[in-house]
Amino acid sequence: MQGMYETLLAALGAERVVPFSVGFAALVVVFALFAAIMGAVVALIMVLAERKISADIQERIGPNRVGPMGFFQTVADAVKLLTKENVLPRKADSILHYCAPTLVFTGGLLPVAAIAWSNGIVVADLNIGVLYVVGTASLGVIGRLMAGWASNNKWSLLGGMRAAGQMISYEIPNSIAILSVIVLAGTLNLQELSEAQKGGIHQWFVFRSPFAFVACLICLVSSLAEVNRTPFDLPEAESELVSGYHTEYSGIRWAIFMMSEYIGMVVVNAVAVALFFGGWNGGLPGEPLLGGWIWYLLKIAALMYCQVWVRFVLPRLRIDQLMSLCWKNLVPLGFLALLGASVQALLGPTGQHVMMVAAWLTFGGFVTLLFAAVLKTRHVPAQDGIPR
Amino acid sequence: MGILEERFDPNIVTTTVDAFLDWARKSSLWPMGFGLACCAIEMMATSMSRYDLDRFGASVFRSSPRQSDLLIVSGTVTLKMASRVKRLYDQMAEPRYVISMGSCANTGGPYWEHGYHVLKGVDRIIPVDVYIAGCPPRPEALIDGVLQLQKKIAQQRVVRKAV
Amino acid sequence: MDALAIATMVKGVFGGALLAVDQPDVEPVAVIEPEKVAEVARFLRETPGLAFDYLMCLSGFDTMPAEEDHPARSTAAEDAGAPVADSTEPTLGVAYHLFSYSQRHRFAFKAHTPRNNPHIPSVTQIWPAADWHEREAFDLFGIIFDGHPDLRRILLPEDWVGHPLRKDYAAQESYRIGDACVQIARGW
Amino acid sequence: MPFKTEEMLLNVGPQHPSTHGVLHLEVTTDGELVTNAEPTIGYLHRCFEKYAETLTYQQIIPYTDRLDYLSSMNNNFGFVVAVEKLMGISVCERAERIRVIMAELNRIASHLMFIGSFSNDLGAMTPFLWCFRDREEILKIFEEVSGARLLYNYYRIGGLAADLTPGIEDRIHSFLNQFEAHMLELDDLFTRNAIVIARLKGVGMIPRETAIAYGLSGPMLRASGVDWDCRRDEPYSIYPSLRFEVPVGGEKLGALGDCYARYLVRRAEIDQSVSLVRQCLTDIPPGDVKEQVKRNVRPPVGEVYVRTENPRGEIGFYLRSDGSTKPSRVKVRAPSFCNMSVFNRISKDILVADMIAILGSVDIVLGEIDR
Repeated sequence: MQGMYETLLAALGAERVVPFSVGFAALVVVFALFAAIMGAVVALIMVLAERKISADIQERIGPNRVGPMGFFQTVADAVKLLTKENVLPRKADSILHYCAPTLVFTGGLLPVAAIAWSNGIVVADLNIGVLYVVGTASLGVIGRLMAGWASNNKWSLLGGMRAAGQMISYEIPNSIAILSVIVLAGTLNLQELSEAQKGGIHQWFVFRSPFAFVACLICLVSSLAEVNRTPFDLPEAESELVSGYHTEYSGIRWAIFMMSEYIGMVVVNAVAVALFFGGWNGGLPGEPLLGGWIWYLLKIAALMYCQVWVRFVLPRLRIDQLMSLCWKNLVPLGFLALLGASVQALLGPTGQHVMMVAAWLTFGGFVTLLFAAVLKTRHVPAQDGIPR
Repeated sequence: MGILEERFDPNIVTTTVDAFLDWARKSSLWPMGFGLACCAIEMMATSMSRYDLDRFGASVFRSSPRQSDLLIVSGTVTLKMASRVKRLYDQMAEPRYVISMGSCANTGGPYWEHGYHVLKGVDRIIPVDVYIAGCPPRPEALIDGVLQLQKKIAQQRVVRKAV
Repeated sequence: MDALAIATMVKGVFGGALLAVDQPDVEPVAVIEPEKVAEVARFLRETPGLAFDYLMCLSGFDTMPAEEDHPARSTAAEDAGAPVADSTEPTLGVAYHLFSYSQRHRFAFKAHTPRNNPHIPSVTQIWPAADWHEREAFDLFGIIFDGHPDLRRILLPEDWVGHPLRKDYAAQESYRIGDACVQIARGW
Repeated sequence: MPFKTEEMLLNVGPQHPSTHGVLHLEVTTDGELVTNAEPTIGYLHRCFEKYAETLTYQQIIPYTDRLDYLSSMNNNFGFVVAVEKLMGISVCERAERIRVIMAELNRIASHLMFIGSFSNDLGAMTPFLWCFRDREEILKIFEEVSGARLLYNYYRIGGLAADLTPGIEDRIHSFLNQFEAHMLELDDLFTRNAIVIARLKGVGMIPRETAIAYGLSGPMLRASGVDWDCRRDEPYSIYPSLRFEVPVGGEKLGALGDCYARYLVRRAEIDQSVSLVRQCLTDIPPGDVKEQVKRNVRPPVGEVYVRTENPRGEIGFYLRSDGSTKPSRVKVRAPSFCNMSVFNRISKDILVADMIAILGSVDIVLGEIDR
């Protein structure tokens, strides 16, 4: 079934030692484990990156004592959390309380399997890839609701309810936005989506259709909400709900929640990159330089930087504003984008070219607006005497 | 650590494991976002731009006691508050450490003599690892307190038997 | 309007209920019969020319001299029927400081009440601001404000013994915190 | 099928990230909807008023620092003004000027702390750190003149503890210049942020009559449209000789009495304080600011109620003197105490997030609520 596995098995000369099916299964397990470990490592790096970026925004230094430039800070955090006591509140539902973090983590990791990191590097090359990613990613909702319910804590309960309401609501604009690209590409396979955007930056869907551009914005906003990040961090709103659904979790279980959040960020950004920003393509015609996965990771990192940036700039929305943003703004807009994209999919080559121009115009307009807003802000240059 | 805790004789493996775990614990002291009075303002100042407690990895202020390692008792503990402080300490997960910040938390401070409603030292209800003098202590003093606590943690025995 | 003129006005309406005016040259403070406090307050609040809409401060006080000068006298020994305005006998008191945003004038009055049975009508209905102030005066002095909707301790815990700002207050020996019992009086 | 909901009792505090100390709110909620929020205070009752009766007037000053520990200079100011009125003495112009400079700088520091913690309540983390960055500069100035970072004990009855250090005027000037620029940045980040406005507009409305009836003061009162400032309307010290505007909520500064108006009033007060400090800094007359009265003051028998304008509102000192070196009664009318008493009234039928925003906009300091 999979080119990548067959090639690898052939290269190892494995058919001569074990039957093909066994070797295949073993390789799948190895890759799955690799993905899981990668997830954990990405989470560690992301936490450190977030602390460093936030320190930069807030005019601090950030961790710098543990290892060179504080590089091992998150390692220390992880080891400490591993050896920290696991608290189970009295009267809590012990089974649900134990299961919840695992379920959230599973929901975070499962989508990683379908993500096409590069041309040929994918754990499971599913033909329903996007559907699978969207479906499994929402498994986390159940885990969070379980955590909120099982903790026997009212803050947790409120947080769990908020998580459920918010994540389920934002699935809808997110899915519609994804659909708009699916209509254009005609495939659900993440590998094929990347293939479809080959041939340079102008082939990326975000620059190919104004509707995809709108869908991209919707997707980025709702993916922020999907992973509970500011300004949509209501389920764990620190100043309101103490820590939300994971208030009663300590030690490694809590760490699992945190890791899932960061893996979730990777996943939503990976999907956004695959759909809108050319996947593992380098932006130039021809094969990507240095291997597609570098480009893929770079693009994910860029989107993640934006997410961290947004987190440390914006305050939090209120629950009713969150809902009205979703149902009254994003969903209708998403449907418009889907409608437009569907029409575009029916157009001939000339129509596609017109749409591409329209997309660039939309992009240009957006960037102009952005710069106008930036120019209005009054940046203060550093002066002597006051340390910045 | 559960069943492994304080089980083993000291040897090259267990001492190394202990050193590693102690390193992790001391490098990642997450305080609880728990302010009582004036000292809390200095505690905040310590974690802010100029003093930046985050350099030592000790500025992830968690608002839930379950996830925090360090209780900085920053301010006057009154009798009405004392039971709550004790409960917060009880809610924290092991390993947990306590810094008594400022004279009020140490002894009742300026409210020692006639303060009928002031607890004369937080160590009467919970164990304290490090005392910091001052009213309020300067941020440098708090940083020093954290460093002293790190020194103390570095000598902890985790999997080795207690002496 | 001048505070003395307001005092005269109050005197004109309530007559003998205004017992005296303290320190008329510096900052006049009218002394009111405790039973009449609520009525006087309502008059001050609702008379158009006075319109005291803002209760700046409501403070309890104790006129007993400080402990080191005069050893604490037992409250039980005091005569319940002693004349209130008589400053020789220590009393509890409440001082009201008023201000009017529309008229831009201020006025102060106070009422004395016996130490062993301190009762004063509540002014919460007139100024909602008095709610917490009266609870505080009850908490710290034990003055009972008749007609207060929710007269509980506000600063000290519910199970506290005594009213600390009375001059003859002796702190309780110890206080229970969960399972522990901590000493209060004299630290160590 | 009929849908049945049940009310839930939530205990916010005494340890909660948004209570700014040790406040306890008993909140009844119906899901996300707050139906009642009853504050319980007293967790920081440090017996100040009892203490004041056992100390001489000069000794009380450091304890007033610890009332509203975010604006210690202003507390000192209020207390010494009250004692000076009780004694009927006046202070030399140089001392008064320095007093006003320090009080206004402390007002800025206190409002910065408000903006920071308020933004934190709304979920924005960065303004908090930016505000503290500038606050540290003010603390540096305070440290230079008084030797302390937070609790200064700088004012004395009849003067000040110490004179200005040489060259500090220039440092204050250069700080103010940099600070004003930083405030513009903060406006971009926070004041005009669309989410901030959406979260705060129309939330926690306090009508004018309610504000007066509950005895609100300071920015809380002015946000509700009452044009009153003790510094201008019941002047003390050298405020009559200074020019400044009193920001009042209304057309220019948000709707009447909502959280955004309260924020904007404080934000505007920062600018006014900057201008006041600048005015005071120009040609400070020479003179001896050290105390001109003897250490153990003995005010005459009498009582006095003096109110001054703190960052949080009017701080009132009710002093009763029996002619000895110690006051017979010191009652503090704490602005936060009165401002907080309206909380229960305005926090009905709102969302949990709104309750937190309202609590933040009241800007409480538990040190002076509980004393």
